[in-house]
Amino acid sequence: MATVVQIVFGLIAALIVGAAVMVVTARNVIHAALWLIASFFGVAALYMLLEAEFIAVVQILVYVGAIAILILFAIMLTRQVTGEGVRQLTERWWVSLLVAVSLFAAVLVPTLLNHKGWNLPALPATANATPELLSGPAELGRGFVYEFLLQFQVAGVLLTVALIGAIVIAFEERSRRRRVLTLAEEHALNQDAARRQTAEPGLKITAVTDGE
Amino acid sequence: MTQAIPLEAVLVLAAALFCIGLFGALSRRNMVGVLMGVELMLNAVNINMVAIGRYLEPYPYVAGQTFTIFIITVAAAEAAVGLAMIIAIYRTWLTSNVDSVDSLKG
Amino acid sequence: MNVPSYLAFSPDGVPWLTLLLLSTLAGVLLVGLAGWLRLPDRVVRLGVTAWMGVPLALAAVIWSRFNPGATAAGQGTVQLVELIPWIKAIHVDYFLGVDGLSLPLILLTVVMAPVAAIASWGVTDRPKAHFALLLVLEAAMLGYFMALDFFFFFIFWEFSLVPAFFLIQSWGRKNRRYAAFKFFIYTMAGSIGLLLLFQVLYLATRQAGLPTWNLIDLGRLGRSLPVEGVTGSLRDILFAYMEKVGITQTLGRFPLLYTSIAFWAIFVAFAIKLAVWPFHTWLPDAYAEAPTAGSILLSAVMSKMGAYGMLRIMLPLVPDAAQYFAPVLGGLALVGITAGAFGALANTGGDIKRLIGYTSINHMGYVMLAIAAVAALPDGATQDSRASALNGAMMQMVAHGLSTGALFFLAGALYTRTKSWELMDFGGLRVAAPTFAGVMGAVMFANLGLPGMAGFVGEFFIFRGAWATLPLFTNLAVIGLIVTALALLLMYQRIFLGPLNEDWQKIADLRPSELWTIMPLLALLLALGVYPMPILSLANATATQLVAVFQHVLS
Amino acid sequence: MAFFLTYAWLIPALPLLGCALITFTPLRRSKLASGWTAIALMLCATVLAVGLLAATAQGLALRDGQVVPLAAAAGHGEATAPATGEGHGEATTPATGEGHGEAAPAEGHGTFAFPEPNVVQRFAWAPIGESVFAMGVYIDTPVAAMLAMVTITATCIHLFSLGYMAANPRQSRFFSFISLFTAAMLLMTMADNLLLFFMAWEVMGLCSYLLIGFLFERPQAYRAAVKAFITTRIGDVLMLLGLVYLYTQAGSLAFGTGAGEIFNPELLKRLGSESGFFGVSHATGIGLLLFAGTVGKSAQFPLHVWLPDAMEGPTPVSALIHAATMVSAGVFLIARTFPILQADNGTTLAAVTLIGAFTALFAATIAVAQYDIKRILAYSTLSQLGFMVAAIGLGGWVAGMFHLLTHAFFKALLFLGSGSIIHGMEATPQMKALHHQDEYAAQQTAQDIRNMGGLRTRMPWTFWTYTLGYLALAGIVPFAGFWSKDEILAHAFVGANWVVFGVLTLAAFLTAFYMTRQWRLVFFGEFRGGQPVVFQNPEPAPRTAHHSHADHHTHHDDHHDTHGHDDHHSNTGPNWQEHPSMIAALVVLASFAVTAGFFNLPFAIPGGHWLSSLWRQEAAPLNFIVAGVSLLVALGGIAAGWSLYGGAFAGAHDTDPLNRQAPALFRLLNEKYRIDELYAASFGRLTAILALAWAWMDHAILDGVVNSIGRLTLFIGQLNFIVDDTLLNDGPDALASGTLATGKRTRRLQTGKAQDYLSYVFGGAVILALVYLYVLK
Repeated sequence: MATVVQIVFGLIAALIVGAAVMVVTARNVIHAALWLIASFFGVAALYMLLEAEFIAVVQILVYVGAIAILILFAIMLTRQVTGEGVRQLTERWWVSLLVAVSLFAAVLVPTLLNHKGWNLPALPATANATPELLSGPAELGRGFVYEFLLQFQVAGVLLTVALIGAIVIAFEERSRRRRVLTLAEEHALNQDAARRQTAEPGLKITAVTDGE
Repeated sequence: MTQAIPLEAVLVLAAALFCIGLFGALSRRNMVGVLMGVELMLNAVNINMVAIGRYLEPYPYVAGQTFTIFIITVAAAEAAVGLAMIIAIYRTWLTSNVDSVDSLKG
Repeated sequence: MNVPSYLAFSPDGVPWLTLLLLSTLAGVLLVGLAGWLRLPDRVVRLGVTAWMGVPLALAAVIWSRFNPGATAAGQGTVQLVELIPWIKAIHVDYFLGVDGLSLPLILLTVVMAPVAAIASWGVTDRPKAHFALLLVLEAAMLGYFMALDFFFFFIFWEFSLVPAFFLIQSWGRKNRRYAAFKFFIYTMAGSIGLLLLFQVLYLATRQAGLPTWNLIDLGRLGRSLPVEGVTGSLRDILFAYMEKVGITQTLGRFPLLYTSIAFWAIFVAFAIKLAVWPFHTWLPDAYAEAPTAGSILLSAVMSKMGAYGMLRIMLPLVPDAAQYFAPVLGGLALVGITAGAFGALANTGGDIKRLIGYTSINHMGYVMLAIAAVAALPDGATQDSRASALNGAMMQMVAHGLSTGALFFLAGALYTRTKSWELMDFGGLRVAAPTFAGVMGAVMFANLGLPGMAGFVGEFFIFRGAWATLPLFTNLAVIGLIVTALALLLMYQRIFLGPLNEDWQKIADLRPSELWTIMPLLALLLALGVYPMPILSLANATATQLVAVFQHVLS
Repeated sequence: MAFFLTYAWLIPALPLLGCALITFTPLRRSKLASGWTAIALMLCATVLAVGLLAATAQGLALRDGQVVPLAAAAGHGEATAPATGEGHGEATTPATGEGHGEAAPAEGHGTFAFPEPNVVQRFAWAPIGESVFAMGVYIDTPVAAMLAMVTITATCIHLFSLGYMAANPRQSRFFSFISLFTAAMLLMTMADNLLLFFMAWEVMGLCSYLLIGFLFERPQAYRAAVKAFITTRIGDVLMLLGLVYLYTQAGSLAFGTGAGEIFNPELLKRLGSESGFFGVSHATGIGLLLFAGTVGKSAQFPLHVWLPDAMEGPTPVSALIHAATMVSAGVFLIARTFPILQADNGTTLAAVTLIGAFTALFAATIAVAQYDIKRILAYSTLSQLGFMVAAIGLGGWVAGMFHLLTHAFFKALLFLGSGSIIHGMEATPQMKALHHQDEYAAQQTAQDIRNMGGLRTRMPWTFWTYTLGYLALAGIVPFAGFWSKDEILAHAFVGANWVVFGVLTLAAFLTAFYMTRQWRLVFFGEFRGGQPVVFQNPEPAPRTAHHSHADHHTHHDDHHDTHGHDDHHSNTGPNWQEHPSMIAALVVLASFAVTAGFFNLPFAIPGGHWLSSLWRQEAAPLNFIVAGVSLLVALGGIAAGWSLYGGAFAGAHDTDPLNRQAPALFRLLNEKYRIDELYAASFGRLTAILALAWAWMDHAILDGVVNSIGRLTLFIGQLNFIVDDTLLNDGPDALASGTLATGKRTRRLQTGKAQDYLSYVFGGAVILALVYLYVLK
């Protein structure tokens, strides 16, 4: 039983890590998003393994169902999908790598060095008694309305604010919204932007707004 | 399963996920890629929450999961706002690359 | 607090000195406000000039509140005192006050500042900043003359450099950077010794039981006058501290040695400002390169800061060393007098501002001679003769401030007409500009010490006092009177006499605004030359008390 | 009478008021108004001065605001002032040795004393320590006499200037200056202490500068002005030192014999006995320093060079300042401080005599060989001043003062006469023609006596008045100069100072000789101005556009040009017209030249010894031997001059008879012994070299030191840099540039990219983690 669990855990871990690595390295952003979904599924599976079924379900609903889809939409909207031949990482990606690896090492090394036996909780005294009920949505729901009521409310407010904020930010200004650009205009605009970009790398905000 | 897998293993997995996400957030040029890296990091945190709640908390161990829910909520909000911003930035700068946006440069 | 008898608070309780100081700073704020409101430069020009009437009026009030004859406990009473503890940890007080040594110079400052402002009316490059700097400079100089706590004294001393530096550096002539840096570095370098010395004095007085920066108390200690809370003279206190620190074991147990070191630290700091001979080379550069307003304030007031420092600090604090080294000071003064005179003569074919600068060195040499004469050994000298030298020095400072300021003003006015500083470019301007020539002639004669003008009174009393103690130097110093006169006459001749230079056929005569700026100065010079009582009676009581200590052999 | 005593201070105040009115009010726009204002005020001052003289002659004095007879005043003051005893003793004791025989100073009688002051008014002027310096007026009979003389001559000269300066566009300024001058001279005369005396003295020097340089377009004029100012200032600063010395010793500068005043007998005794520097007694030191002032102001020998050059000023200036008043102020100074000079048993007075007598002869010899009418008079003035100085040095106080008064009148007369002559000469066609080429040369040519001749008939008023002045100066019997010069010679004779007597007699002979030469050449013979000896101007003035413009017009226009030349003739009538105001002045002065000698006739008749008794001094009786010698010498000089120049100079270009006989000597005299050149080559060059040396020292040495300190610092900095990069500490510049460089490097961290910032955050977190985990534990 334990071995099976360990094998399953290994597979899940491999899925999560592998998918995550692909997310950060994939040249195509769409692919990266798809790998991200895979990674989310792996995490959901891990939750199942950790006996948190509700969270697992929420994970799939929210992350895969909402966030990942949202990301895909965003990718579509920004229209820089392909990215083949275009650098996907920044110039100084090695610095980031160094930081990430050293952070990982800084966590891993003391963990490996300092552990005094693996941290396995002792079996409950009533080992073979009826297993305890797993904490389910009921306990969670009770927690939300008693213990964490305030936080729950705040989270709700936060979501509302984020919703409104997202709308405000993403909305085009009124003047622009009135006037839908024709394809020709949009093409010209892009050409212009491209020319500017070549002429003056590191485009400045003022340049574009002035140009319009 | 708590007898089969030590807590440290889960935590190391979470740390690995976090670091990968960090790398992604730090080095992807595409803003959406950055956002994805951030989501990975948040997931790593969620794993930590759930695992520690599961292993170390006494019985109904709902606190860890509750926090996870909150984090997911925040992550959703963050993703929504972040993507909105990406679109807004794209609209003005005609780019979705992070390193093109350096008006803070000294 | 138990107030000693030699301090007198404002009789009506109004902090007039603080008001005077703040009025100039308020002017700076007003200029800032004008900049914010984008008022036209013309408004700022007139406004600043008019505003300088406020310090003038306040100074007049202070003069009326001042009792010139008051003395107490062996010194002139310090009046209109404001004494508030400031930084208690190191016993710094906010301590302002005036006595006979500072009040004439305060009056001089408030009179010359508007002249400098009027001289800057032609400034077109960042005029608001220029006028603001003038006000800041006025504030610093006034603060310097009023502060009686070394802490504030030194702050104002150094702070006055900043506006002066920027005035020279931003509005000066071609070589202004060199001049500004030379001026700044020279003065800064000189005051390091002063600063260190006062740290030591503070520690020494702390050891003696009265940690203080109070210049009045330190001066009283230096002259062995009683000060509440401590016994012994400053010389003993300093020596005891040196002994405690252990320096006496290496340098020897000679109290005079330590006061001598203190003396030189003080002397060098102030001698640079006063442009005493080997430290004078910054002066022609600074005066020549500065804008007109800068030249006026530098020559009229800032050089007096050095002499005032000597009177306020050097003579009272270390009278024994001052007495010991008085012949050296006299020698330096003599060389300075000669150097200034001949330097001016060497410039009669060159730059008018350099020439005036060199005459300033010469005139300040007389002040130095007076200070040396005050301190020199009592070789048949009476207290009256020493007081005479000191009175003469005060008079000379006021007169030189007025006349040199006026000369620089007129030189600036000449420049605005001709765009030239070279004496050789002029000639015969008296034909085209008779009023200008007349006024400049009068100012020039005032400057070279014509009797009937204030400068002569100063020179006469200096010579009278100096003869009693330093007859040889006094004898030789008169060479300066002749050569300076020659240099100034040649200057006048080059500009105004002879056939009219073709280039200046249409030169404008003195405008009414310029005329009425100079006229008050000339009137003052003449009035003080004919009847010097107003200034001399201010200084006399304090001076007489100050010189009393030198009537004894001190070392 | 009380009025004259109480308001004596008005005498200098009135001319000063005139100066202020002319300078500061619209009066200055009108030549006539300003001139008459000045003259009117001068007339008032003259009335006051003469009234004051009358009051003092009656022995009236002012004590505590009350007018009292002087004897009573003396008695009144006996209780308070010890001075009165001295005053009495002088009046009663006939022991004053100056008049009688042996050289008084050498014998050290020292009993000379001033008469009691009639008016002393003082006010506190400056506080000096515990004491107070007082200023005020001090009037006794010599002062009153001086005041009368100065006001009378000054009024005449004002009057003369009204005509003489009429053509000058700056005439009102001229009046302002001479009014100021007169005020200063009067103030000096009545000063109650040496400081006030000195102040007024210097103001006179200023006026002298201004008036010599009045025609400031001419290089010669302003150069002479500077020369005069500086040369007299050399004497003045020495005098200032004398003042300071005296002040230090006496504790006061106030005239008077009371305690704490400078003529206090005890003080004088102490000054004479104690020795100061170089073993010389205080009195000698002070006396010589004060006398240096006289040497400068009265143009005595080593400092005489300025006075002839001062003739560049307008002629009334020469008359007023450089003949009658200012130059004699030097004599007045030694007369005023006579008790101090006398206090050292003769050393100082011997020096005074020496200088005076030498100058008298020296200047007379130069005058013999000059051609410029004003310069001859200038050297004559030098010579006569030498007489006065020598007289005072011999102890002949009355003689010196008497000669001062008489000389002022007749020398002013002579100068004004010469002015009138020049005025006439300039109006001749030849001079006018020359004027348009070079006005300075024209003026100099017009002053050349070789170009004159025969003016006796052309300018009768001038001729007669000039002749009176000439006779007075030559020392012919009834005229003023005879009496006063005779007294001086008598002092030398009676004192058995044979050398001095001989020198002065020779000088008197030469005086008569050169004056005859001048008089003969100017007024007799044929007019030689037709073919004049033209003055060669070494530096002709540049021709301005304005001037050449004026050349195309009539002479009228020329009067309005601003090139200032005083001597321009304004009327276009016939030549040789004499202006009424000029004639009036000449006549008044001529009358004094004739009669001034009668004020102190050496006879015991009513009115004889009037000045001596007025001044309470011993009267010198007439010494017939001396009088005879004096007259003989004068007549001899006249005869020699008349015979030598009787037939000479048929034309202007002829050679001077003296030149024919002793060319080398004549040349030397004509070039004034080349003293100017000597001074220029010695002192002038020395001053220039010193100026350059000091300038060089500033630039090369002191700035060099400063700069090399800077360079040394730099070198040490570089050494540091080489030894150790990290010790790079090359002054604030290096610090600043280092900061800047660091900033530039650091600035690159600030990429503006959010990701970079984030990596810093996490990099920092890693480092912190490591620190906490492994370093801090």
